Amino acid sequence: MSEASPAKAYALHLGAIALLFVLSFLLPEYYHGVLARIMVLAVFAMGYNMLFGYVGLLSLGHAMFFGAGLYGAGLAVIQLGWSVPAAFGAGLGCGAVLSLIIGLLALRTTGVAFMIVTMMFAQVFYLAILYFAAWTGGDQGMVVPQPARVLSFGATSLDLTNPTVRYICALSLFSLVLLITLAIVRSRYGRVLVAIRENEERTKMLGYDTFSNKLAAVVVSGTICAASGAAYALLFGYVGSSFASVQYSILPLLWVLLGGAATTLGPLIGTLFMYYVIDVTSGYTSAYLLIVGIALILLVLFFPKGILGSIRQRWLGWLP
Amino acid sequence: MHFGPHLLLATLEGLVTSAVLALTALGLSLVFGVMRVVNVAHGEFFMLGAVLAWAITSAIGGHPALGFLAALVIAPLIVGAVAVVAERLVLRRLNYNPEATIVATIGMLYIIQQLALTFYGPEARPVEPPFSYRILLPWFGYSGYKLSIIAASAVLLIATWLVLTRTKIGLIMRATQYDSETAQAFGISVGRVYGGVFALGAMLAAIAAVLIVPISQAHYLMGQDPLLLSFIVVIIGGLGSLRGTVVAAVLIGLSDGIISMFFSPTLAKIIATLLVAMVLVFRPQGLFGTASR
Amino acid sequence: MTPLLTTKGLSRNFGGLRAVDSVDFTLMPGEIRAVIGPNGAGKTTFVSLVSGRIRPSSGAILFDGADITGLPAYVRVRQGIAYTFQITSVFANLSAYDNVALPVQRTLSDGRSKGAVRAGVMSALERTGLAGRAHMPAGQLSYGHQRLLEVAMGLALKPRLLILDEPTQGLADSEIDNFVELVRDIAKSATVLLIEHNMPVVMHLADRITVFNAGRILAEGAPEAIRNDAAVQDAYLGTAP
Amino acid sequence: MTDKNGFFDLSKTTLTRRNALKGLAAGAGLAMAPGFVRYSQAQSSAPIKIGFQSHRTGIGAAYGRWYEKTTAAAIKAINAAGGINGRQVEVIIEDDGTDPGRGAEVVGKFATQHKTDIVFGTLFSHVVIGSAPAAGEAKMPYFVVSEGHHVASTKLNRYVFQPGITDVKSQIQSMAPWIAANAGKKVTQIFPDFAFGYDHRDYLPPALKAQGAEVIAQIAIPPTESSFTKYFPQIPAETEVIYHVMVGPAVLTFVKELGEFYGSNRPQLFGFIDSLEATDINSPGLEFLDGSHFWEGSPRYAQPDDSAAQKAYRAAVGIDDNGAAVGDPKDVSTAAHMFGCWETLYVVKKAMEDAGYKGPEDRAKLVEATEALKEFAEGPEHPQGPKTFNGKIHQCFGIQNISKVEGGKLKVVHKTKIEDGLYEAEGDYTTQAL
Repeated sequence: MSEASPAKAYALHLGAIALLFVLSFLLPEYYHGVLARIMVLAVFAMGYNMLFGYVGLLSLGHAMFFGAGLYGAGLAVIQLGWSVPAAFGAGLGCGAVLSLIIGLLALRTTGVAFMIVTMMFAQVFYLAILYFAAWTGGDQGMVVPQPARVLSFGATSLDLTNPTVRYICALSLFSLVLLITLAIVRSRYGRVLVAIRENEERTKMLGYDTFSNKLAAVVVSGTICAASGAAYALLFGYVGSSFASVQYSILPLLWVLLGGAATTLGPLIGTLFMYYVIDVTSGYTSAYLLIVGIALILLVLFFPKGILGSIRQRWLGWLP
Repeated sequence: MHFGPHLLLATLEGLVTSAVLALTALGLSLVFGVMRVVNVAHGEFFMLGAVLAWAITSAIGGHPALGFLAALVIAPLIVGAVAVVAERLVLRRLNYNPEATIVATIGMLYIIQQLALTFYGPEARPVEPPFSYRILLPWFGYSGYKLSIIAASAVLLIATWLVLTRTKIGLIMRATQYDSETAQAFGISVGRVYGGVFALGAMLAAIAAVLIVPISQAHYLMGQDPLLLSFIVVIIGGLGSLRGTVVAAVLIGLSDGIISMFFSPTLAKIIATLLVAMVLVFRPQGLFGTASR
Repeated sequence: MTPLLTTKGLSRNFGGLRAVDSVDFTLMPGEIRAVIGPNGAGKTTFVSLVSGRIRPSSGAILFDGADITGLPAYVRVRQGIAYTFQITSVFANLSAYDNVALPVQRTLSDGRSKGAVRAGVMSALERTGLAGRAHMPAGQLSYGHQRLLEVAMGLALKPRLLILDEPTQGLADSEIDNFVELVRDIAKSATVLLIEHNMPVVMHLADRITVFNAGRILAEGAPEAIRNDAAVQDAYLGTAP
Repeated sequence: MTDKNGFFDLSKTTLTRRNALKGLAAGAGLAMAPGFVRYSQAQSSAPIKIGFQSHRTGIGAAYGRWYEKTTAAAIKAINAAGGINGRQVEVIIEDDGTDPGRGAEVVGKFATQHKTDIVFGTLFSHVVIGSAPAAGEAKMPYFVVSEGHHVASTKLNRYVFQPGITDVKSQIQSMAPWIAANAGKKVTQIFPDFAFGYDHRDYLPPALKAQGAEVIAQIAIPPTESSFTKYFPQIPAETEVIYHVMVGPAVLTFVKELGEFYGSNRPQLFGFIDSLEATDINSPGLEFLDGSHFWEGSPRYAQPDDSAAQKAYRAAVGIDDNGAAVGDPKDVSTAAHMFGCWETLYVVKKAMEDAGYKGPEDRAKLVEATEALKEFAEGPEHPQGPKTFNGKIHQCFGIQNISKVEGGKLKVVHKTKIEDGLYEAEGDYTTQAL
């Protein structure tokens, strides 16, 4: 947060992006595919972190923003036959509009009421997907047809179902959002957001319109989550209501807490960690939820600031 | 069916829902009111109560009422014990920090759910009602047991209310809720009160589950809906307000029954959820609560 | 000359209690005004009404001739009413630098250059003697330094009216002397409204003194006059321990 | 309480990865024995790997367990008879949590980490639809046992097949003649308010109309509902048949409340057994179903006229005459659907043999060989009955059973013909590129 070591922070983030790029050539096929998916989901977590980590607003309804991107992009392709970039834009637009509306309403509440209100709006969104099954495919969801998932630039076209293309697309989105997050966090606006988290009343008395600042944060957060959802629909070809269910509102919270709230790279680390905990333990026992549950409890007991948060606290104070 | 009888039926159904909801939500409300802990695992305590009721009734056999009564006593005790252990091992060490306890109770949710799946299984299993008397109305038949749930719940709610307002335990709990530091200064063991409240909250959920399980089977995923509804009831009713919780439960239960008369059910749920959300947005302190935080 | 701040019939009820009871108050530009009174007299409620942290039950507030009664707190801050809290409420997890940067970055008219923020922050920190501790988390500063940081944040807002709510509470005597100097310095560029219990400080600093009791203005005048006012003595002696 | 989910069974089942590895090691030991086989055979005798996408957790867990049991039995039988193309078959199980997102990840894991030859076994529609893109992109043949209409709708892709169980559209269509002729002409439908229910909502009315009967009311109930009485007043008084499909754990409540509502004076009841799979028909509260009728894919209870193949199949899977696990009468199977796992695996065996399948490089050939299949004769490989297969829409069509609840058992009273369930193809997968 402070003025110190901007160079170090940027170097670290560019290094992380470079590492992910190099990994695309080195990783075995399976991990290559997994990492592409994780990068997309990590964007979801980064969007969540924007609001939860930096502004301190705990939402239990972010699945609706992911869902807005997912369905906005998916329906644009399936029902309207839009091209991939246009559909991605539609997904972002849906997320931005929805988050603006939700922000205007939900930000009238605070604390536990904010949690519950966001959860209820997300539930309405989820039920609406089921209700309009004729367009959305209801609980079964829909497949985005493989031939439509092509990114064309004039004569050349990129097949988004190709693993390498998909990895690069996922990495591009991830990098972009990571750098945006870093820029916001280091900006004056980021400083205001943290001030609101620390003491909203005091921030008001410094002349800040905290409502507008929080609203902007909800929109940024919701739009980032929608970007993740839109990318998920276009890169992985499935649009389904389970992604808008309560479970997918809790997941980004867990990823962020695991990786470290209010750390820029924490969401990626948390998503990665959680994926592999499930992937590995489910190979040994069908009772992997037990292990996830125990892991969560141990985490809050012994590493309440998450992986990166604990590292920052103990060793690397300059981590953004 | 004509409108009148239809409305009567919807009201009866709504009241059964309300009765169970009031008990479950009261448990959640107590825990939140006194401890300021949002217990996401509350629905799993509910589920655990139902699953244990199945286990106890099938172990005892004989007349269904025998097993049921045993379950009504034993299941809440076991669930309460589980809650005490969870409180000691986890929540207390977290110092009841609001955010940390949310994550921890999500962890508990996963653990309890998985243990139920592992040891109880994925099937829905029925428990026989203690008696099966069908009340024959001119237009339709209705389960006598369902009506008894409403009565049982009312009795339990009144009992809880008496304990909270007329006994020393209740006084201690209210004192702790009002100001835990001062309570400590007056020699109240806040830790013990918290343990007791957490157990009591879980036990209320378990009792509600034992009551409902003869009409809706035990299943390892049954905890989610009561959890969401209880949250809504607690918030609408105003945090920590017993009367508000009960009134909100009746309101939500009845509206659930009656709105479904007029709209397609999914649409009815959308409308009901949206309405409740709007109440929260424009009256964050709940319908009956004083300022909440 | 237009008064900087005027209140007309300003009242605020908490339940049945009238914490502030139809107060008519006027403050001229450039003044250092002290507000004194026994505990529970309504001083903090009064300045909270002025700063916009709480809404009045009735009455009006005029700032520089304009009615600001309906404006939210943050707008009043932007118009030049700064408030420093009675209970220290700096951002404990942020560095002292960031604490001051928050008000500075908002008041900058050019708003763009990083150098401007830096210069603004450092000048406010230097005025309060905290420049050497710029990168310490505010929560790790000593209590006296936190009070000074609070003032630095108020200063950085470039206020026309600076409200200081019991600024010397909990400070050591040596710190108090520096503090008095600081307030005099501030008063060159801003009007100061000071709630204070420490009588020597009040007598030393204030141009005029307003005495509150039971939500009303009991007396108002120059320090000497107040010192000799029988009613004031009654109020104080009646409640003093 | 017994261990129903197989958590501690893990070491006992023959299907876990660890045991498969043990088997591999033993095989390798044999291969190295002097003079036993030449090394070139080591490659071709490596087992064929089938990735089993199983619902071990989540809402589908009750089915997942029985799908695993049936699959284990079929693989045991296939391996005992010499495997496929002379190679043993190994099954690798991954849990998809009955979640489409995880389902797609699991298909990816099979394709790129386990490098299985095919993926198999998914039941729940949303998981199938969620996983299909991953299968198509990996060019991984994906054999589902879901009974959904999604495969035959040709909205998925060329790599997805459903050759072991008739789809729900066909099932519904073939029920209509019997309902109209035997149960009644005025039908009220009660179905869950999600996709599985919509198939019934959309396909039954035209099918009944063709038989001179009609649907007079359709009542959709949200899948999360746990109490149903409040919907019953919407059932018109002139209803002759209540056609009910209630998937989910709340079905017992549904039946019990229907009983309380109507008492003995009820309309005819016709339902899909999906609701009561893995549930004892003699559970308290289900007495009300006595005398009502159900669709069954494969009969749960042993019938007097069971073929030898059916008897052998039941013995192999380990279910008794009441359709419960041998030795545990309370552990009721999902008999109406799980036969599909058995039959699908035999279709895979046949197609692999037709294609001369050697390894993943032959997957396209396997797809074409499967599409070339026309019919499956009743027998040990297809104990449920004969089937035809439409290679253009990747869907099989078989006979259906209508069973009556009588004396606490389900007794088959009617078997439909394959022709009853045939419909116009909605598309053609074979035109898609491989």
